[in-house]
Amino acid sequence: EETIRIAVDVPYEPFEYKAPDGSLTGFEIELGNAVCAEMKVKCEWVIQAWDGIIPGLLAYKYDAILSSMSITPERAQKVAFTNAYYNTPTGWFAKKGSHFDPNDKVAVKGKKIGAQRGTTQDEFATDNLKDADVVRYGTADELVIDLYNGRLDAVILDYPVGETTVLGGDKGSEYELIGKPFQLGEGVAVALRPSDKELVEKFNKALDVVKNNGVYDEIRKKYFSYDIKI
Amino acid sequence: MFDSLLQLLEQNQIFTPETLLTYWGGFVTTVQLVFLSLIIGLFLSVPFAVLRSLKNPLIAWPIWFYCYVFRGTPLLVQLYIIYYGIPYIEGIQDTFWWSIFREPFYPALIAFVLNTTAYTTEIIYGSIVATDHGELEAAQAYGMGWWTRMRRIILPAAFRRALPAYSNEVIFMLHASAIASVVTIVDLTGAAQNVYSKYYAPFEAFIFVACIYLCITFSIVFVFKKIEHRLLAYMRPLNT
Amino acid sequence: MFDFHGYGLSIFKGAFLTMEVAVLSMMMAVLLGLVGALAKLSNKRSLRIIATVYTTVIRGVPDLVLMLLIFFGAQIIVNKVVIWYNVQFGTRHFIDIDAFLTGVLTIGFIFGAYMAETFRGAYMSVSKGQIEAAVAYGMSRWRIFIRILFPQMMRFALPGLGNNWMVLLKTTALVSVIGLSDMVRLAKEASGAVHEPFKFFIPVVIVYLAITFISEILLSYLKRKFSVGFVKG
Amino acid sequence: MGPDTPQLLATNIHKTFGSHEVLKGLSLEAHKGDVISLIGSSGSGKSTFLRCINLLEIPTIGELTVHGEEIHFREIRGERVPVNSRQVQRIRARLAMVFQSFNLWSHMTILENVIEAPVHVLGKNKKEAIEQAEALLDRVGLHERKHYYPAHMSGGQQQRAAIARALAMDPEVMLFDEPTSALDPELVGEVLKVMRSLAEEGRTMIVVTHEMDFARDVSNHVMFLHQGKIEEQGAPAKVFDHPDSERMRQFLAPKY
Amino acid sequence: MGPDTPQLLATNIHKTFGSHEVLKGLSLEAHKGDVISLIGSSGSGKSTFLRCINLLEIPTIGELTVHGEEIHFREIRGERVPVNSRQVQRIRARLAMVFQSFNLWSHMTILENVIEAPVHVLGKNKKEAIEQAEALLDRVGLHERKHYYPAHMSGGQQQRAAIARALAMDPEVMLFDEPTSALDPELVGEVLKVMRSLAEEGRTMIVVTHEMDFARDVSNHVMFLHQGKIEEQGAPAKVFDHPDSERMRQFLAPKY
Ligand SMILES: Nc1ncnc2c1ncn2[C@@H]1O[C@H](COP(=O)(O)OP(=O)(O)OP(=O)(O)O)[C@@H](O)[C@H]1O
Ligand SMILES: Nc1ncnc2c1ncn2[C@@H]1O[C@H](COP(=O)(O)OP(=O)(O)OP(=O)(O)O)[C@@H](O)[C@H]1O
Ligand SMILES: [Mg+2]
Ligand SMILES: [Mg+2]
Repeated sequence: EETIRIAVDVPYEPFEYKAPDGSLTGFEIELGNAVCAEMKVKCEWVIQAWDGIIPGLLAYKYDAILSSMSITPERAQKVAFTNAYYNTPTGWFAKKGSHFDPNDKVAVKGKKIGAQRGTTQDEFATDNLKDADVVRYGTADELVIDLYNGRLDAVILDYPVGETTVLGGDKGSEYELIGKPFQLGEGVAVALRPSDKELVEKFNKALDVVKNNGVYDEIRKKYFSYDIKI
Repeated sequence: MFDSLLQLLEQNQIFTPETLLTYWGGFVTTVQLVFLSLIIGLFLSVPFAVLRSLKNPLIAWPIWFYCYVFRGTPLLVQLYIIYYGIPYIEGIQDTFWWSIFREPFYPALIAFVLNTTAYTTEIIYGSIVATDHGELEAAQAYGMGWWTRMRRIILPAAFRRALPAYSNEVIFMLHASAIASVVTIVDLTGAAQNVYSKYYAPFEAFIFVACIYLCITFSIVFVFKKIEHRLLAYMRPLNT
Repeated sequence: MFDFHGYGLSIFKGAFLTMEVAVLSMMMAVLLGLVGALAKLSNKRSLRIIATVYTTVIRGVPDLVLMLLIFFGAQIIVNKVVIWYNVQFGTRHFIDIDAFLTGVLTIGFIFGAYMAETFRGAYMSVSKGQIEAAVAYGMSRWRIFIRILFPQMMRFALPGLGNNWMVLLKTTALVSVIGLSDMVRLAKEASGAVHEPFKFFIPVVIVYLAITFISEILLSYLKRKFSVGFVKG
Repeated sequence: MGPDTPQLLATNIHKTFGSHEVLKGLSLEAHKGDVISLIGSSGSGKSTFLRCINLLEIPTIGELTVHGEEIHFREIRGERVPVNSRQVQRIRARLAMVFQSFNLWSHMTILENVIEAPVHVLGKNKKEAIEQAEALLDRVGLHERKHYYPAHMSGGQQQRAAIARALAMDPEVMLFDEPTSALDPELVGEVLKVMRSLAEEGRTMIVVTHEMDFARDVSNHVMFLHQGKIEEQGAPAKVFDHPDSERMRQFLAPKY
Repeated sequence: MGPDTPQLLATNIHKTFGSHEVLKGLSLEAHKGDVISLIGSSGSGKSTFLRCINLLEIPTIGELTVHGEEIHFREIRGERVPVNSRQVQRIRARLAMVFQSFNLWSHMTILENVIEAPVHVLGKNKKEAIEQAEALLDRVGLHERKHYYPAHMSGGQQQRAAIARALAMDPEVMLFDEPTSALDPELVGEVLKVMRSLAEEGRTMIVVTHEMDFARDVSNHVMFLHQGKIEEQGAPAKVFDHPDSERMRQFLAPKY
């Protein structure tokens, strides 16, 4: 039986994280396992820090990355993406009563807006709110603390992440979602080496099957109350 | 030469004038942060080292403890605690201090100063206690008071001996400053990360900053070499 | 406050990896540092140049970049060779470069450059007459080093060496980018999982402070040992 | 300070290193213009005695009065320390010392060594100090070498620089620890001439020396130390020509 | 090595420090049993010459032959270095040196200092080396002090330890740089007696000294250095009693 090694950077709740006993769980882990079962291969999860995740793939440390990696043209030059398997909506969060409006070009001027570095949200804010001061953080948690501390006027986050961290945090009741969640980017896909063309096909096929036979929805329901399938 | 450089800049998508500006901003921030914290750190660590060399346990122990804690814990943790801890100071958000500490620059500077002071104190203190006993006695015998002795004999000799170790500390600080980007400061590393996340070109983005860091290090090493050449003339044979 | 949600144990396990990497790379760094310092002070120009390039370039490049470069760079080179071999002979081999070893070697290699500077400074502080006497009695370079130079220079090297060790200890966290789960990495995983970014600083800081405390004791022992025969200034 | 107050009065000085008693009750009285030679075999405690006078070593037992000021000690955790360190400092500035091992400050040039204490202890004007230092260096034949570091000089040159450094303090009392040990006979003559002229100016000197001729010719009092005790002392003529002590006779016997 | 091969042959040695020429063409020939005294004023280059013989300083110009082996040099980027460093090392082990500033190893006790080179260079058995060292330390009167560190000893004691360290090498040629400078007359006599007995055993010695009596009585050849040149040399009787050079006459003139 063939073995495929899949890299994942933890924790990124609820997509992938470690239980206290050390075992991996999360939406992507379960999805990955289902896809592997469909492909009839054995999957081995490799934990890898984000900074080295693409070099490690290219260096044959593992064969696939299944770690909420959004499709971008720049990444696509280095790795081969499968079809997207989810896309979460993005949301703006700010203090209740702050009347923050990301679409008001004048009011946004000079405001401090937090984003997670390197995400599609970061890119979106940088490109669309040129007059605002976009402040970048390594993790969503740090971003939320600074929002709570008053260093930030608003944050733009993956909606599910924002829901758990901003609204679910200890001062969550003072904050709110601004407007409606909206879709950004092309979604998240499995990244593979460009030379492994057959494997890309194999993943695409298995993903299609899983998406359509109900397995995907079953897993999704465990983690999200709304659809993220793409 | 200049034309071909421009051409090169035009051809690639990464090193646009815009990203170069980002790098320049990062460079300025890094240099400011590192330079300021080293200068302040040096000014603080000299008295600390001197006080620690007094054999008074009431003074020496607290300084030892300070060095122990700040050398013993990661700079990242110190930075986090200061940056995220300041807003928890009761009422600070209503004073003018908040306008200062709201910006990440000053918390980072404080963390860096505290950190480098601990390391530098250790170096200078070590150098002070290694002073040649005979030379010290000569200073005593000529009626130099404690302070004159420190200022004229012990410290000048100690500084000279400490130079190579201190050059390490300067370079450590330069590298350590990269973590400023975790508290949202766009220093050199922060700039590289921004460029990286925008273009996802790790090689270009990071190799480029690595080169800038290398250049800064070269300058530091060069400056130290010059200082050594001047100050350590007495250790060198005459014929070179 | 001290509820670690069950992650405490795994973090303390990570502490062992941290210690292992730190101690092994420190040994390598000291060795490289001694060699580097001697080379820098040697009267052979070629040695001086090599050592100067080593200490300047290695200290110049950010550690993270070096780590990635060495680990993945080496792996890519190995892979190229292996793939070529596989194509030639129709086999399917794969050689995996060991992350632990690479981590130790890389950190040792980086800190060797810092150690070299520290030792060079210490070496220069040893009074020249001491070495001359050894030279005059026909001792070989190696003998001089072992019997005279090393015991005397350590006195001057210890403060810098202690600092380097403290910095090295924290640099070990770098091994997480090449896939090792050290203490810091595990703490980050745990804090991300429970959304409390600071809580897991506590065990990490405790471990670091404990290691530092042991190091201070060891260092003060070494200070006493290497100050024998010297009148304190 | 009356005319008869001794410049230097050491009474019953004892010094113990570990369990080894090096000085076993020495006393010394020096008046203005006195030149006292300390002679004795190697290890008899001459340097230690000189260092005790300067308080570089604190006597385990014994009293010390310099320029009429008594130095008070107190015990801190079993260690004897002077009560008033400012007093000690002030006194030391008036007692210049030439060390047996020179102890030049190695990171300073010779000239810097010589002007250091006058400028930073006596508060002399720097320009004046340099002028005076150059004159002194000229006198000991080191003028050309004034910008050399100690490490680049011969033993004798270092010793002469150390002497110049002491003279630059213009002290009332001088403590010399074998000031001519590294010098050739000619220079020994030169230096002794300088010392003689200092004596004639009325300065007080305590000189540890192995030059019996100097001790005989220049000093007005000779003390012979043996194993930490004063075995014999008195006017040079008496000590050298009619020593009471057997040990002293042996010490003086011609050697080869 | 024939009976007439000189143990030591230095020809036309020059040494320049920076722009300062310290040695200006010195030559020296020492046969087995020769005792050569180097005298001269401070800074004339005596120590430097001795150090050149031991190759602690590399002569800028000049040849050196020790025990019949010529030492070859080569230029590396304007710097002269010996071709064969192993040869130099081997030769040095047979030339023991006493330094003007003693240079005892400060992290070792006196006993350890004395046995260090015999054990680690000559490969002597440690127990034997200790026995021999104790005998030597006894001979220079330091037996009780054998476990002291140099920093805890008087100048004269250090100098005697340095002499013992040199003697422990049992060398064919000995280089002494003012070996009695820190000693009292009595010990000077002792040490000179030791040196005389070494000469009688047929060892070769080059001695830098300010003790004219020793130079006259013990050595069979005296060289008077002046400003890096040999101003006068020959048998002691000739040099001391009928010097040709004006400078030498002046050097010897009585001083006070
Ligand atoms: N390392 C050095 N660098 C530069 N100049 C030096 C060095 N060593 C010695 N000299 C110079 O060389 C000259 C000769 O020095 P040397 O030590 O040989 O004198 P010496 O004859 O031994 O004198 P002394 O009797 O005082 O010991 C002196 O003028 C000294 O300044
Ligand atoms: N710091 C010290 N610790 C222990 N013992 C010491 C110390 N300094 C000196 N001594 C011992 O004290 C004794 C006297 O030493 P001192 O230096 O006074 O002798 P000295 O008369 O000056 O001899 P020399 O003529 O050789 O210089 C010596 O036996 C020496 O071993
Ligand atoms: Mg003495
Ligand atoms: Mg000399």
